[in-house]
Amino acid sequence: MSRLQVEIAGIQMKTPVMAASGTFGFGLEYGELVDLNQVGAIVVKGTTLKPKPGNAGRRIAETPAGMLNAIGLENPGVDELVAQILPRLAPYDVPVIVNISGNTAEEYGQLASRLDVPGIAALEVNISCPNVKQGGLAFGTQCDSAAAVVSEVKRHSRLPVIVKLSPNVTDIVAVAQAVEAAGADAISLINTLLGMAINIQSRRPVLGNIMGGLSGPAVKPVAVRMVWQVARAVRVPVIGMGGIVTAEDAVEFFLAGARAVAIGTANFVNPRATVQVAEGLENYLASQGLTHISQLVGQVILE
Amino acid sequence: MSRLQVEIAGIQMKTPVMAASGTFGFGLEYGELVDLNQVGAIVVKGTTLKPKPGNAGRRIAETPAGMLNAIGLENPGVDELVAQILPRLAPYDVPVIVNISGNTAEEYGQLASRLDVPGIAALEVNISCPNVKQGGLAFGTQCDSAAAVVSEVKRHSRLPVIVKLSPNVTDIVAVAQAVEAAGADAISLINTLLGMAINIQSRRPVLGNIMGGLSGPAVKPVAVRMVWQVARAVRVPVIGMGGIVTAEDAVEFFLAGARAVAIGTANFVNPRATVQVAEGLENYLASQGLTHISQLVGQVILE
Amino acid sequence: MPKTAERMPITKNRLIKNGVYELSFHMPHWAYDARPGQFVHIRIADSCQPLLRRPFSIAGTDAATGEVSVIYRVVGQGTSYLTQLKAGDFIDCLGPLGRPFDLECERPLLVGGGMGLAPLLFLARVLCPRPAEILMGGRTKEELFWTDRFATVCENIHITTDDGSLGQRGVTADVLPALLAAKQFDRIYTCGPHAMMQKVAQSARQLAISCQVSLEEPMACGLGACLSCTCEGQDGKRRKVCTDGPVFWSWEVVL
Amino acid sequence: MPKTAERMPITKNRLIKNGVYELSFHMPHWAYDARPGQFVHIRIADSCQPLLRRPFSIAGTDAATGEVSVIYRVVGQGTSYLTQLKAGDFIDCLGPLGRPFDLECERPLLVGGGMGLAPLLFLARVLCPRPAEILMGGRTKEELFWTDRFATVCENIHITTDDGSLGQRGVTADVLPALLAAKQFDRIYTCGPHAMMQKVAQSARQLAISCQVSLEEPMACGLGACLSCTCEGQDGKRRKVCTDGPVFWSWEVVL
Ligand SMILES: Cc1cc2nc3c(=O)[nH]c(=O)nc-3n(C[C@H](O)[C@H](O)[C@H](O)COP(=O)(O)OP(=O)(O)OC[C@H]3O[C@@H](n4cnc5c(N)ncnc54)[C@H](O)[C@@H]3O)c2cc1C
Ligand SMILES: Cc1cc2nc3c(=O)[nH]c(=O)nc-3n(C[C@H](O)[C@H](O)[C@H](O)COP(=O)(O)OP(=O)(O)OC[C@H]3O[C@@H](n4cnc5c(N)ncnc54)[C@H](O)[C@@H]3O)c2cc1C
Ligand SMILES: Cc1cc2nc3c(=O)[nH]c(=O)nc-3n(C[C@H](O)[C@H](O)[C@H](O)COP(=O)(O)O)c2cc1C
Ligand SMILES: Cc1cc2nc3c(=O)[nH]c(=O)nc-3n(C[C@H](O)[C@H](O)[C@H](O)COP(=O)(O)O)c2cc1C
Ligand code: FES
Ligand code: FES
Repeated sequence: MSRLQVEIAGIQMKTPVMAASGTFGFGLEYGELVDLNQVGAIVVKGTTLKPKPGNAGRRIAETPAGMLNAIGLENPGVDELVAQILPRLAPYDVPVIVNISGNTAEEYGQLASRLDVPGIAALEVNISCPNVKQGGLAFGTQCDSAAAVVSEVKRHSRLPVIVKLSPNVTDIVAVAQAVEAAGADAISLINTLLGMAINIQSRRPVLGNIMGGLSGPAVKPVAVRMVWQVARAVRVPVIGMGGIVTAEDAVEFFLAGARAVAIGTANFVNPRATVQVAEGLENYLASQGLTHISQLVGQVILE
Repeated sequence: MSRLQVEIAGIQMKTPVMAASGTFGFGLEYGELVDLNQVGAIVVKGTTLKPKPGNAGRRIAETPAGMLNAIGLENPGVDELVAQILPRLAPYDVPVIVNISGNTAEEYGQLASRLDVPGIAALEVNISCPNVKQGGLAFGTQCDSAAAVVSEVKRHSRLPVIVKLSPNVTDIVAVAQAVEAAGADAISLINTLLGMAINIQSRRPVLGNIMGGLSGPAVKPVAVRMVWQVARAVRVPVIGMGGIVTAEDAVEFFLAGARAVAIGTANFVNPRATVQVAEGLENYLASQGLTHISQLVGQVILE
Repeated sequence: MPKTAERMPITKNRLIKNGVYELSFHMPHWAYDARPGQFVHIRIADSCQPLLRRPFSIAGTDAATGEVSVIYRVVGQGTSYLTQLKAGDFIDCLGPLGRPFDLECERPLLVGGGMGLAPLLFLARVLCPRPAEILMGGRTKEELFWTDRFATVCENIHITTDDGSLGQRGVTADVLPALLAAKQFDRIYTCGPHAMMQKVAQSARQLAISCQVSLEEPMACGLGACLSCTCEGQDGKRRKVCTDGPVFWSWEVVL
Repeated sequence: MPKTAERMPITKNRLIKNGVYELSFHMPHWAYDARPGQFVHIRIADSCQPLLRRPFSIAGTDAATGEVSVIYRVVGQGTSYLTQLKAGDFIDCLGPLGRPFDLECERPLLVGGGMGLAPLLFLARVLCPRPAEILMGGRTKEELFWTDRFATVCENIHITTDDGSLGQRGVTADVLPALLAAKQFDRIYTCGPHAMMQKVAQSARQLAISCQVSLEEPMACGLGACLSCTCEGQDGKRRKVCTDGPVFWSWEVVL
């Protein structure tokens, strides 16, 4: 699939179709169903300094063409990731990207230092998780705090740094430009939209955490719009995601300016989505007489 | 249906189920299909000082469980509204609310003065339309400009003033509190989420205006979340909307704190949606042994 | 002719040819009331996928059986779903909607292509026994399965295909001038691809023959409320295709 | 026992009783491999409405015909859609998933209620010819259409109903102590309402009988990747119901 081979901020990928953080575990969980060597890159579950139990109560709810989640960053912590999990991914020929979350800019820096180990292709800095009390979303909605986190991570890491933006902001371009100026090597978006559902029988929020993050096809128009706005405004590569189910969906993101895409919620519906979207892209390129995916990037015609 | 009778900021409504601006025309278009006397209130299409032709090119696109629109506030202007349209609504026993949009705070004031005529129950100040270049969304995303528009309208009108908020903001509560402080008598939300779709055959944006507003069931979780956040933070009544199709959907909004709801996109699918949702609410209240809709308002249980 | 939105029993839904289906449902009022040029707005699914209704021209009515028919081509999600319905299922239709064709003429010419032939079929039936003629264009012979249906209601059928597999090779615009020169038509009705209608309207204007065009725009409400479907009027004012149209006099709108 | 996600032909989908259906599909590998306690994760619609798969316990397999069956109750959108499928249609299933019941016992007691009886039915079949007994509880007689099915695979069936319309009036917990005192069970398996499983696990602990519980949590992936479905472990660590379970030893998890 050389039509699909790309390099994003120094990360070499066989296809530009990645698995989005939190939706593909550590990749291994999907090993029986997908050839992991054919996935563009695996972004593993959001990792924190200490192990986190995540949120109590119900964690997901289905919504029209989407879902809400409030996992709350349950994860075994960076030490277990490095000691136990990364070695199991080593046999695979696939870039592993670690998604990190902290409560303070310093914690992000500490995570970055701790992850200066072999077997990691890049860091994805999650400044946009809506499901934790401190940090997370708060960083991602303010330009200065977002930039501070990015500088701190850059200072502590030699790896490419992808910064993942929150869509829950007035001006996504301003945040993108701020993290670019702070040294981001790539920008990924969108994380989930903050939402809520109420069970009208029990009169309680469906989710234990009251609010959760909306993902899936429902959010695609918002994601395409933000990718388009950001890709025009920054020089670093943009990784687009939000509601991608089919190769056609992915093409929209490339036309809007994404240099790679990630599949999130669709992995739950179709465990082979990452690989099948790549196959579909290959066919689309052939049908359009194109020789490389880069020929689509940002090619939306605006008159 | 006395269980459903409500008063919102002085507007007397037979049911708390309104028709949302831009989705019900001037009401008259639905006259053959719905008994307009049974609709809680009709919020007419966004009105500007001068007639507006709206946007060129394709104006709607369907998306998963939603739609994008970029009508661009096509409307005959306030003079024709007052001279030609309002008199035709006079025979109906239904509150008519006029949704207004201006390019400057002064224009909003002028519109308010011009609408000091009989036959109007309230003004809805649209500071959140994503489909026009000037004004619109820009006002709604900044607390100070939002407040300035509201003060200006209040200064020129004796009618109750509902302020309609944009969901495309980082902090919806801050905007809500700003417009409340500036004198809003009620707050309605949400307007549409800014989105985009690209035709992968033509490689052009599906909408003539490139971006458009996302509405319909897809946005419901975001709407419920914002209504909940705002209703806890302001004292004025909140009118909730965004993706309501059924009475069950509406109940979620009441539990979240809305004192009335509005039906938008669902009118296109089911022209009788406003009346049928009211009927469904009546049944739900009966099934729960409740005697008035107000017993639901804000009753979500948070432990 | 009041509009209604109701669940109606399907009496037939079958493939005619190459992804084109005929769907009929039982609705005696409409079978009696509906006029050529009007359309129905069909709800595809009870769920919100797809969300919006889909507009289809009425292709015929049968006052005796109370049936109303549309002919549709499968182009996307909504029309694919439609094919799964069977006789006996119910379908939620809103209609009859829109301004019908004006019937005041003696010697009409109908010019159509693609699914634009559906409303013209209903029109031709109602124009009977006036000596209507039809000029239809298609890419290939396969697209023109319509000929049988028009045979019983038109005096003459003129055909063009891009590949010459049926009738004259070329497009309708190639044949139109000669046709208009040869006969004294007092009305042209056209429905089909935009470029075709543009040319037809132009020819009509040159010969001062009154002409009606039937337009298509994406629609949400179908009732004149949402302004999704507006097109530009010659007077600079916009028109709603769903209620001011879909049938317009060619001089009313900018094509 | 590798997991697969494939489109499989439905061989049967029929109403058993009051909104409860039995769905079978052809999947010889699973019919051979699947173990009691495991579940399948079914994609309901090709569209994204409803979006997520739905988990159902395997209620039986037939190695001879290659069929795998689930028994489901219609509770919401997904299960309503499921009822519309017919023999011959295809269904996208992911499975077999999850940790099965441990079968190392001599004299098992099964305690179930509601749809929790589905995995126990498969379990009882596989436990044969061991002398299994089952205690089942329901609101009314109508809910306990299961008796016929268990009759052939259990030595004894004990029944409680809330209204006394079948078996003893009351709930399973009322009968359990006497039953456990009367016989020397060396294993209890339980699946059903949470309160029921809590009581069963408590009784088992008191009598030091090993006990397995089968839990339910909303699931997205079913593969241990998304962490939607975790529950609290007795050791303070969380467990994934989809892969660490759904079957747990009662001492592993906080009920
Ligand atoms: C007044 C009118 C009469 C029509 N009569 C017929 C007819 O008799 N037979 C027939 O086959 N088709 C007819 N069409 C076109 C028909 O409505 C579309 O083909 C159909 O809506 C496509 O739906 P889809 O979900 O399969 O396609 P998709 O492409 O998935 O539809 C996506 C969206 O675009 C809209 N859309 C797509 N194509 C068109 C189009 N050509 N015109 C308007 N909206 C469109 C759909 O309604 C939907 O909202 C008519 C359209 C109009 C406006
Ligand atoms: C491991 C496991 C085995 C199961 N086995 C069976 C079985 O054999 N027979 C049977 O009838 N049911 C079984 N269930 C429950 C079944 O999955 C739900 O009834 C079903 O998902 C409801 O879907 P719905 O769309 O009809 O309901 P909705 O209420 O509309 O579903 C909304 C969402 O909530 C989830 N959900 C709703 N109820 C449950 C539930 N009880 N458990 C988990 N998620 C739920 C759905 O999956 C969906 O994502 C099992 C559940 C699990 C976790
Ligand atoms: C269950 C779940 C867990 C997620 N966990 C994380 C996470 O740990 N870190 C992160 O940056 N994003 C997380 N996300 C967001 C996704 O990576 C992705 O940005 C989002 O879901 C939008 O893409 P989609 O619509 O394709 O799912 C999670 C999403 C889901 C649904
Ligand atoms: C076609 C269309 C036109 C609209 N026009 C207006 C408008 O003129 N003024 C306004 O305040 N909101 C307008 N809206 C927003 C709706 O009033 C409503 O806030 C939004 O659609 C969310 O509700 P819904 O999901 O029920 O549609 C429009 C929405 C649609 C779909
Ligand atoms: S479709 Fe709504 S105005 Fe025409
Ligand atoms: S359902 Fe995803 S981890 Fe269990």
